[in-house]
Amino acid sequence: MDVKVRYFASLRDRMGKGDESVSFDKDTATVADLWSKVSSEPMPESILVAVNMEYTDSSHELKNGDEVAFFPPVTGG
Amino acid sequence: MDVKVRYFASLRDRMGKGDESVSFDKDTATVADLWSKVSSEPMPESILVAVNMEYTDSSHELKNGDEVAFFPPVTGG
Amino acid sequence: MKVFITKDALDPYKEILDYENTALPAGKHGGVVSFVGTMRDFNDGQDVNAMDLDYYPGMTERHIERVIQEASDEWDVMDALVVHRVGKMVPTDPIVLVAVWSAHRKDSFDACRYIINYLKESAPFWKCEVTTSGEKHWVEHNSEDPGAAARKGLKKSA
Amino acid sequence: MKVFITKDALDPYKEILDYENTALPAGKHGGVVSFVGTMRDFNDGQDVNAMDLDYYPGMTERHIERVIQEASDEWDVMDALVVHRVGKMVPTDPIVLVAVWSAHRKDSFDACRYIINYLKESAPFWKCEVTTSGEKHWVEHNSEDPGAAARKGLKKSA
Repeated sequence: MDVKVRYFASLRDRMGKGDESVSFDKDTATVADLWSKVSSEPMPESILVAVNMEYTDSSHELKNGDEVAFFPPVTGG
Repeated sequence: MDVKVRYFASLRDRMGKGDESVSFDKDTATVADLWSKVSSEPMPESILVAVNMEYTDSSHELKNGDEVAFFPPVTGG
Repeated sequence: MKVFITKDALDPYKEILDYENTALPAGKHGGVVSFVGTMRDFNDGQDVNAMDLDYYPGMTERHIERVIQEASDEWDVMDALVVHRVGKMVPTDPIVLVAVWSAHRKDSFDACRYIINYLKESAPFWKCEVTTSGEKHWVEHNSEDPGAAARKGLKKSA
Repeated sequence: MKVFITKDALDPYKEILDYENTALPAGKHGGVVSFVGTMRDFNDGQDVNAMDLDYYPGMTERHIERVIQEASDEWDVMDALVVHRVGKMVPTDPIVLVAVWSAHRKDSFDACRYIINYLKESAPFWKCEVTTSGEKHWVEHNSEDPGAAARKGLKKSA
């Protein structure tokens, strides 16, 4: 299973990139599983997550081809 | 005592003029006195009056040089 | 603060920008709320093809200025602009512009709404409508809110 | 309805007029309420000389469109336009335009305020400020209303 991952704002700076592709060798994985693949640190309390551009949480079950975004709290425009 | 009189909107049409000067041979007169000089009809209930551009009523005592305006209820812009 | 009444065609957004560039300090206001009212081609279900708006030069401006002052006393207003068209106009013509600058959105919205409500309900203007059948008639009351003038406490002569 | 996010300089009133001329039927709307937000030269008491606004292409537009739809379900909205600038900008630059057309003033004001409140408090944008001392930092929360995102029920990951 492959997912596309995107980072925004300060998290993009911290990850050193704006996006990446992540492959799982199993067919099911949660957002929490994905985070532990992309970072060695625990997922910060404040980080928000969206799957396919809808807000969700770290228990969300991912599907092949999903776009997962991690970002800090929004500040508005 | 002289006052300037102004009419607006439908009242201008009814009076056949937009303004006129009215002279009194006494030193005191009210708005009601002025109306009876400019019209043979009783002053309509709905007519508003302003003296020197401030809303008032027909008992208002006029002074020499006052500008008195009669007009129908405002409709807004 | 500026109140301007004109018989000329109204270019509302040019008025906002001109005023902003000449009267307001740059970089200090957070935003501007504006209302632009346009002449509709109907009223009370009747087709209207022209309007002639009467006003009382001097008094109309004075009372609008007073209402802007009331709004500024009530809310945090940095500046406000009112431009109102009078005389003959046709549907789609802009009639009125109210713009309010403030450091705070909420204040701009509240003050702008207060001012336009006054203009539409109680300001010294008189509408004369010309219907498509050619009939000309003075509007008797404000169809949007006939009770507004009374509620604002305008005194009627006895 | 149109939502447009751009890195280019924003000419808010030209956007309103262009949209009005292309998307709206003439003579039917009573008026338009707009909010134009401008970059200020201070925030939280600190001088700011530039801002870099980040957003999530696709998601940001989708969520703004949804909020316009919410406003249209709640109020009598004829049409609405949102144009938002992103990327690098400096004080006095217009950042955001919200315009709402309606047959009724009250609805235009309420809907416009609802949409701009969402944009300013909860929309997926992230501010990076550059102070006059050259310091660059991501804004941690919206200084206007830090609790807004939480109140809107955005879920945090556990």
